[in-house]
Amino acid sequence: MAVISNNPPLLEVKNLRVEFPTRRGTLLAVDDVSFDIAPGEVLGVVGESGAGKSLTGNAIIGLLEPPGRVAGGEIRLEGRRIDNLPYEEMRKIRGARIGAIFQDPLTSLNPLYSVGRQLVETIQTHLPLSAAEARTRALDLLKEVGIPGAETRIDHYPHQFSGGMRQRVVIALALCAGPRLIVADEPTTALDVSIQAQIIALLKKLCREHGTAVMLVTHDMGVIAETADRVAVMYAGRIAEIGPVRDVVKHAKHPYTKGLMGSIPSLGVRTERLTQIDGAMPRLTEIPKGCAFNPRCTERGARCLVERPSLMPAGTSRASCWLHDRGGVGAPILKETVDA
Amino acid sequence: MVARSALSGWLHRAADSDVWWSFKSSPMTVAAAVATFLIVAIAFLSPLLAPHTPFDPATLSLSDGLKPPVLISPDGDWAFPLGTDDQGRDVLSSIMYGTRLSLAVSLAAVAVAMVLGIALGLVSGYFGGTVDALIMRIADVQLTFPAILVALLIDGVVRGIISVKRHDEIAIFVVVGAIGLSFWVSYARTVRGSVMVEKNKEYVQAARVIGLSPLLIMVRHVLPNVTGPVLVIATLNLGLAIITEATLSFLGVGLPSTEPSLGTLIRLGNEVLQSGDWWITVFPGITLAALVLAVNLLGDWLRDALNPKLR
Amino acid sequence: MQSIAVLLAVGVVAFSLFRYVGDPINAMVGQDTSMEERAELRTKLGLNDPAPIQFLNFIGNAMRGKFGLSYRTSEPVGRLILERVPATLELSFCAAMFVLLVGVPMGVYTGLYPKHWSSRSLQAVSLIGISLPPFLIGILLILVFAVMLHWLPSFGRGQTVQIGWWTTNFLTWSGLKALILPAITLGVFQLTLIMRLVRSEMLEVMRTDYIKFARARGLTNRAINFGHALKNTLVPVITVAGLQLGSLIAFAVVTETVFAWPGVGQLFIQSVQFSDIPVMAAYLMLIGLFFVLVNLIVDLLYFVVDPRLRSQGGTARVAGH
Amino acid sequence: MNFSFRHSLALTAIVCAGLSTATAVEAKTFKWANSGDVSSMDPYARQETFLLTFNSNIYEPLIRRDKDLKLEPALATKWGQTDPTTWFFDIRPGVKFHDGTPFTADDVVFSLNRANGPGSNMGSNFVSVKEIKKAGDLRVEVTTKYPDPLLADKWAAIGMMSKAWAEKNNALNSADMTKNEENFATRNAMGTGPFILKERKAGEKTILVNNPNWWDKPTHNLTEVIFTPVANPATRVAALKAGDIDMTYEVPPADTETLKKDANVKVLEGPETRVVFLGFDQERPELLESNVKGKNPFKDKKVREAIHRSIDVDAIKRTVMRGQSFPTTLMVAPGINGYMKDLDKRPALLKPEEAKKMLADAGYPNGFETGMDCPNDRYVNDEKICQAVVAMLAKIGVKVNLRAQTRNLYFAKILRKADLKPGETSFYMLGWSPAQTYDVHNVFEALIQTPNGATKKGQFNAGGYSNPAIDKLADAMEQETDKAKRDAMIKEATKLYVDDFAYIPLHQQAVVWAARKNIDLVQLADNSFPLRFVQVK
Repeated sequence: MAVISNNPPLLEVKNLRVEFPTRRGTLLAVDDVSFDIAPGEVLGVVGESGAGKSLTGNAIIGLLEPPGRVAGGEIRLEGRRIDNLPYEEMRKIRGARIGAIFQDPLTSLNPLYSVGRQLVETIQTHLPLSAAEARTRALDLLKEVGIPGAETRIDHYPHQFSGGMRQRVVIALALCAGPRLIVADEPTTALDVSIQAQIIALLKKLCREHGTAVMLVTHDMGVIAETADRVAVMYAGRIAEIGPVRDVVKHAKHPYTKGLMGSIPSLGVRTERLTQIDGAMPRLTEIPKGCAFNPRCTERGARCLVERPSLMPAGTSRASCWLHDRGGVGAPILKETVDA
Repeated sequence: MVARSALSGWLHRAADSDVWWSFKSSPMTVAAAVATFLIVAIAFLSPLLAPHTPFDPATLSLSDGLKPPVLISPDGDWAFPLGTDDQGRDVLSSIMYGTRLSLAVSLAAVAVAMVLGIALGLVSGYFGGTVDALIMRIADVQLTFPAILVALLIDGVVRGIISVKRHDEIAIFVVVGAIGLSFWVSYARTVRGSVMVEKNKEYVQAARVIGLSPLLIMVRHVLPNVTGPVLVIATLNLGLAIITEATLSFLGVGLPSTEPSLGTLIRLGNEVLQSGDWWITVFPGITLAALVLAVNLLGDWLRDALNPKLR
Repeated sequence: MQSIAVLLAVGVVAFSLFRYVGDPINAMVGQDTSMEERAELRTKLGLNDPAPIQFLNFIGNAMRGKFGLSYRTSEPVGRLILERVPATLELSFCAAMFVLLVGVPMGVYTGLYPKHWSSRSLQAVSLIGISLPPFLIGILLILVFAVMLHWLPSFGRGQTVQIGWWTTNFLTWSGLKALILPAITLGVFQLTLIMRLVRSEMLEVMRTDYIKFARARGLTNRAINFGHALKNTLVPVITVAGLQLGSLIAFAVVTETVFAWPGVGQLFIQSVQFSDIPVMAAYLMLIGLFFVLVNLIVDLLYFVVDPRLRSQGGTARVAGH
Repeated sequence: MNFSFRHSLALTAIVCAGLSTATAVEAKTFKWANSGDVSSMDPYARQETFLLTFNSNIYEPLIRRDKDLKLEPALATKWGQTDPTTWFFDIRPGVKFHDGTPFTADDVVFSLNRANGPGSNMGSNFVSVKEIKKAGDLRVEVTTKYPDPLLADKWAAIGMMSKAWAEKNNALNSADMTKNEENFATRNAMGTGPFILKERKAGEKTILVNNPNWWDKPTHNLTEVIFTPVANPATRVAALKAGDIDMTYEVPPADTETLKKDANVKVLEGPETRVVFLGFDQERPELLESNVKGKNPFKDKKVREAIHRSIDVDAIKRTVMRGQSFPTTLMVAPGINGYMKDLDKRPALLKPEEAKKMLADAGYPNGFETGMDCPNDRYVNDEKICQAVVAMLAKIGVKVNLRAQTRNLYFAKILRKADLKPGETSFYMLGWSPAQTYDVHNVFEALIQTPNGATKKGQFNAGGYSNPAIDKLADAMEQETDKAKRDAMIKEATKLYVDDFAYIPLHQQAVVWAARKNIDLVQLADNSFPLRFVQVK
C-alpha cells in the first residue's frame, strides 16, 4: 500500500513526539507521527503553519531548537536509529547522509564567506578530499545547479547573487557531500513565483539524478502536486492523511484535506477568493478533546468529540478520521445527531 | 471601585505575563530587585530614616570624629553604628544621604540623555539626509569623548563663563549635564532605527494625507516600540552614571565635599584607605558596588526578558 | 575632508573653550609675584587680545605642530605631548589587548552557553568590573600586589628603553611588570562591556539561519562557533571596540593619576588643574586626531571583515545592533 | 670621571645602566617622590620652595642655609656691608662647574642679573638693588637704593649659573613665555652643586648623579637620585611601603600613624614655618557673599572675636590633622625672627551661647550668612579644615557657604587684583611663610599692612585689614638696625594685630616626611629638602 518498493525504507519515523516544555505545561507539538520515505522518493509534507511539519523536519535532522525535544518514538535512517545519537555522531550524519534546505536563501548563507569557501568547507568536513579536489567538486556542483560562469562565481560572496541563484547555491551545499535524503523546509516560499518553479524543477531533477530522497515541507499544495510522490497532510501536530499524491489531491479522504484542496487555486486559473475552511487551527495549548479538527469539521460526529482517531486505511491512502473507521465500532454518525 | 478592579485586573495580567514569569524564575534577578528597591527606598527616605543629618554642618562635632564602627570596636558609639569620619560625620547617615544624591544625579543624567537622545533620534530618523548624516556624525564624535572628558570640558567652560562664585551650586548640573551629554548616542541610534522602519508605513503616509503632523503620529507610534530597548539602555546607563560620578569626584570635578555623594565619600575615603580607618571607605564602597551590581543585573535581565528573540 | 572637518571642529572646541578656563597667570608665577608683573605678563601673552585673533593664532600654530609653551613647565607643548604619547599608547594598547584577549573569549563562551551556570557566574563576576570606580580598583590592586605581595611595582613605568623619540616598556622586564596593574585597572571596565557585547552579538548570531544551515551541513562546532559565528559578531564588535579604545585613552586620565604613569592623561589632568591652556588644547587636538585615526582603522577593518562593504566601496557603515 | 649630560638621553640611559651594574656594590641610589614635579630646571623660573630647593642641589647660592636654617658660606666665603648701601661678596676660589669650567665673579654678576631679568620670577628679591658689579676676579659688589639689611637672606635662595654655558646655549634669560621658544635651561642645568642633572623628563622623572668634584666635603653618600612625581597620595604611601621609593614628603596626616607602625619605614615630623590662617574681608562696605546688606559684619571686631574664639584649633589638630599640626595664635612661627613666644597665647574658647551673645551684642542676634573660600590642594587637609570651621561656626549661628577649589582657580579668586582691588572673597584661608628672609617684617609687609599701590605694601592682604599704627611700626622696623629697638616695635605691632583679631591663625602644619629605615636624612623646618644631607645605609 504505502510502501511501494520492496526495499527497506530509507527513513522510518515511528510514533514521533516532539514536546516543548513551557511554564504553562508541556506542549505536544508533534504527536505520534509515523511515516516512511523510500530511497529516491519525494514525500511532501503540507499543513498550516504550526501544524508541526517543520518541527518534524528539524527532528529528523536533529536540530530541534531548545527547549523543544524528541519525547517519544524513533527515527531510523537506513535502519539505524538516529534520534538518540550523541551530538557529534549526529553531526557526521548531517550533511553527509541527510542534507537540509531552509526557507530563506537570503539568510541561509554566511554573508562573510565566499560560496566556494562554504562549499569546500562542507565537502571537506564530510569527504576525505584535498582542498583542490574539494574545489573541483564544488565547481562541478555549482555548474550542476545551473550557476552561469561558475568558475568566477565560486569566489563571489552571497550578496552578489540573486535570490534564485542563492537558493541554487544552497541546494548545491545540501547536496555537496552526497546525502541520501534532503529535508527541504519551504525551499521556495521566499522566492519570486517565477523562480519557484525553476528551483523546484531543479531540486526534483537533481534528486532524481543523484537518487536522493526528499522530504519536502511546504504549505503550498501546488508545489506538492507537481513534485511529490506521496504527500502527508499535517494538522495540529498529527498526520491527518497520508497517501500517493494523486489520490490525496484528487480524492481527499480527510475533511481537512478536502478543505485544503479546495483552497488551492487550480493551476493557471486564478480565482478571486479561495475556498477556505472556517475557523483556524487551534493553538497547541487549546487542542480540543477528541479529533483536533472537530470544531471546524463539517462532517463531525459525536465520536469525534471524545475519541481521537489514529491513521486508518482509506482507499489508497490512510487518514485519521472516524469516517473511515471500518472496524464498525463507530460507524459514521450524522452531523445532526450531535447538535444537541 | 472601578479603579480598584482595573488595578487588580492589571496586576493580574502583569502577574500572568511572560516578563513577570521570567523575573520570578531568576533568583538572582529577584535578589537584585530587592536590593535595588531597598537601597533606593532607604536612600530616598534618608531624611526620615538617617540617625543624623550629615549635610547640616551645625550638627557636626569634631569631638565625634573618627569613631570606629560599633560592632568592630569597643570604642564605638551606638549613635554612630558604622563609625564616623574625620569631620565627625556619621558614616551610615552619610551613605544614606550620599546614595540619595548619587541616585538623583544619575537619574537626572540618564533622563537628560534619554530626552536628548530620543529627540535627536526622532529628528535624525525622520528627516534623514543631511540632518541625519550630521547628527550621526556628531554622535560618532561624541563617542570619542567619554563622560570624563566631557565633564572636564564642561566643567572648564562653566567655570570660565559663569563666575567662580556660584560654582558649587552649579556643580551638580555640570555633572548631570556632562554625564547626560555623553550617553545620548545609544538612545538616538535606537530611536532612529525604529523611526526609519516606521517612516514608510502606511499610517504615516495616511496621517500626512489627513493633515496630521506625521512627526507627531510617529512619536506616538515609535515611542511605545522603543520603550523596551530604551529602558534597558537606561538601566545599564544608570549604573555607569553612578560610577562616572564617582570617578569625576576623584578627578576633582564632582560634587562639593560638604554634601558628599556616594562617589565623593569613596574618593574622600580613598585618601585614608591605608590609615586603618577603613570604615570610612569600605562601607560606602560596598554600598556603591551593591547598588551598581543590582542595577546592572536588573538591566541584564530586562534586556533578556524584553528581547523575545533571545528567550 | 570629513576628518579635517572633525579636527577643525575639535580645534574650535579646544581653543574657544579653554580660552576661558581659570587664570593661567596664577599658574605661571609664584604666589609672591607682584600685581604689575602679573598684568604685564597677561598683556605679553596676548591674553587681552580679542578671542578670534587668539584663535587664528592658535590654529595657525597648531597646523605647524606648534602649540606654544606650557604655562606650567615652559616647555614646548608639542614635545611634552610627544614625550608622553608612547606611555599612554602602550598602556592603552596593553589594556586593549587584555580586554580583547580576555573579554572576547569570555563573551563567546557566555554567548554559546547562555544557560550554563558557569556563564551566569562569569557574567555576574564581570559586573564587579563596572561596580567599583576605576580609581578604587587601582588602589586596591596596588595594596594587594605591590604592598602586600611585593610582586609588582606600585607606580611608574619602570625601566624604559628609548628608540628614537619613542620610549617603550616592552623591552625590559621591569617595564613589562610595571604595565600589568595599570593595564588591568584601565581594562577591567571595558572588559565587562566588551564581554557583554560579544555575548549578546553571539546570542544574536547563533539564532541566525546561516548558523542553523551550517549545523545542518554538519560542520563541526569549532568551525561554526569560531569560524562562522565569531566572524559575524566581529563587525559590531569592531565598531564598539574602536570607540572603546577612545574611552581607554580618556579613562587613562584616572589610571595614570593613580599609578603615576607618565602619559598624556596625567599631563591633561595636571593641565586642567593649572589651567595650562596650550597643553589642554593640544591634548584635545590629539584626541581628535586619534578619533580620526581610529575611524580610519575601523573602516579598514570592516573592509577586511565584511565583503559586502568591499563591493560597495566601503563607505556604508554597518551600525551595531 | 666627568659626566657630561648633554649627549642624547638614550645614550646616557644605556651608559648608566651599565655603570650601575658595574658599581653595584657602592651604588647608592636614592628614589623619592613628591606630589608634583619640579616645574623647571631653571632656578629662577618660579619663586616657590620646592623648585628652589630641588634646583639648589644643582645650582648653589652664594650663601646657603645650614641644618638650622642659619646662613653659612657657600660659593661666597665672606660677605657683608662696607657701608649701609653697599654689599660685598667674596667668591670661593677653585670652584668648578659640572663641565669643569671655573666659577668666577663674572658668573655671579651674570646670574644675579639674570635672576633680576626678564622671564625670571625672582625679581622681588632685587627691589632694593641699584647695581651689581664685579670688583676683581673673586669679589662682587652690590649697591642698593636704600639700606637693605636682609639682602643676604633674600639671596640665599638664588643659585649661581654658568655664564659661558648660558651664552653657548642661548639661555641668557629665563624662559620667556611670550615667545614660543623653549629655553635650554628649562630642562638642562649647569651648576656647581653636589649633584649633576643626568636625565630630565618633565612630569615623569628627574635623575641626578653625584658630583665627584664638588668643592665641599659631601655629607651624603648618594651616587644617583631618582625623583618621581606621584600625584595620588595613596599611591605614594603604598609605594613607600612597598619599597618602590625610599622617601616621600608631605605625607598625608591620615597615613602618618600607619607608616609609624611599619617596621621598614620611619616618619620624621616637625613644624613647618608656614602659618595657615583665615582672613576676613574687612574692606568692602558690604560683603560680596552674605545676607547682611548695607554693612560688613567683619568690620566689627566683636564679630571677628566671636568667630576667632569659636574655632577649636585643638579639635582640628586631633581629628582633621590627626595630631600633625601646631596650633598658633601668631602669624609667624617659632624659628622666624620676630616670633614673640609670650604673645602666642590663644584666648579661651567661647561656649556657643557666649559667642552667640557676642554676635547679638554686635547686632547679629540671629547670626548671619557668609561665603568662604578654600583651596583643596594647597595646604595639608585645607578643605577639611574649612569644613570643620563651617561646622563650628554653624553652631554659633554663622552659616558659612564653603567653596573649595583647586589652587590656581582659588588664588585667582581671592588674591588682590593687579590694580590692588580686594580679592573676591568674604572669608578665606591662606598660608604664609617668610621663606626668603625668615623675618617677621615680610609678614607685616605682605599681609598686615594696609594695601598700597605706591609702596607695594599689603599686596597679599586680601581682605584689606588696616591699622595705621601697625603700618607705621612696620615701615619703621624695615630700616631699623638696632635689634632691641626693632624687637620692641615687632612686639607692639604683634600685640596690635592679635588684639584686633585681624586674622585667625590656625596652626603650623607639620612637615611629615617618611623614609625607608635605611635612609638618614635631616628634616628642615622650611620644608626644603636638600639632598646633601641624605645618607643611604
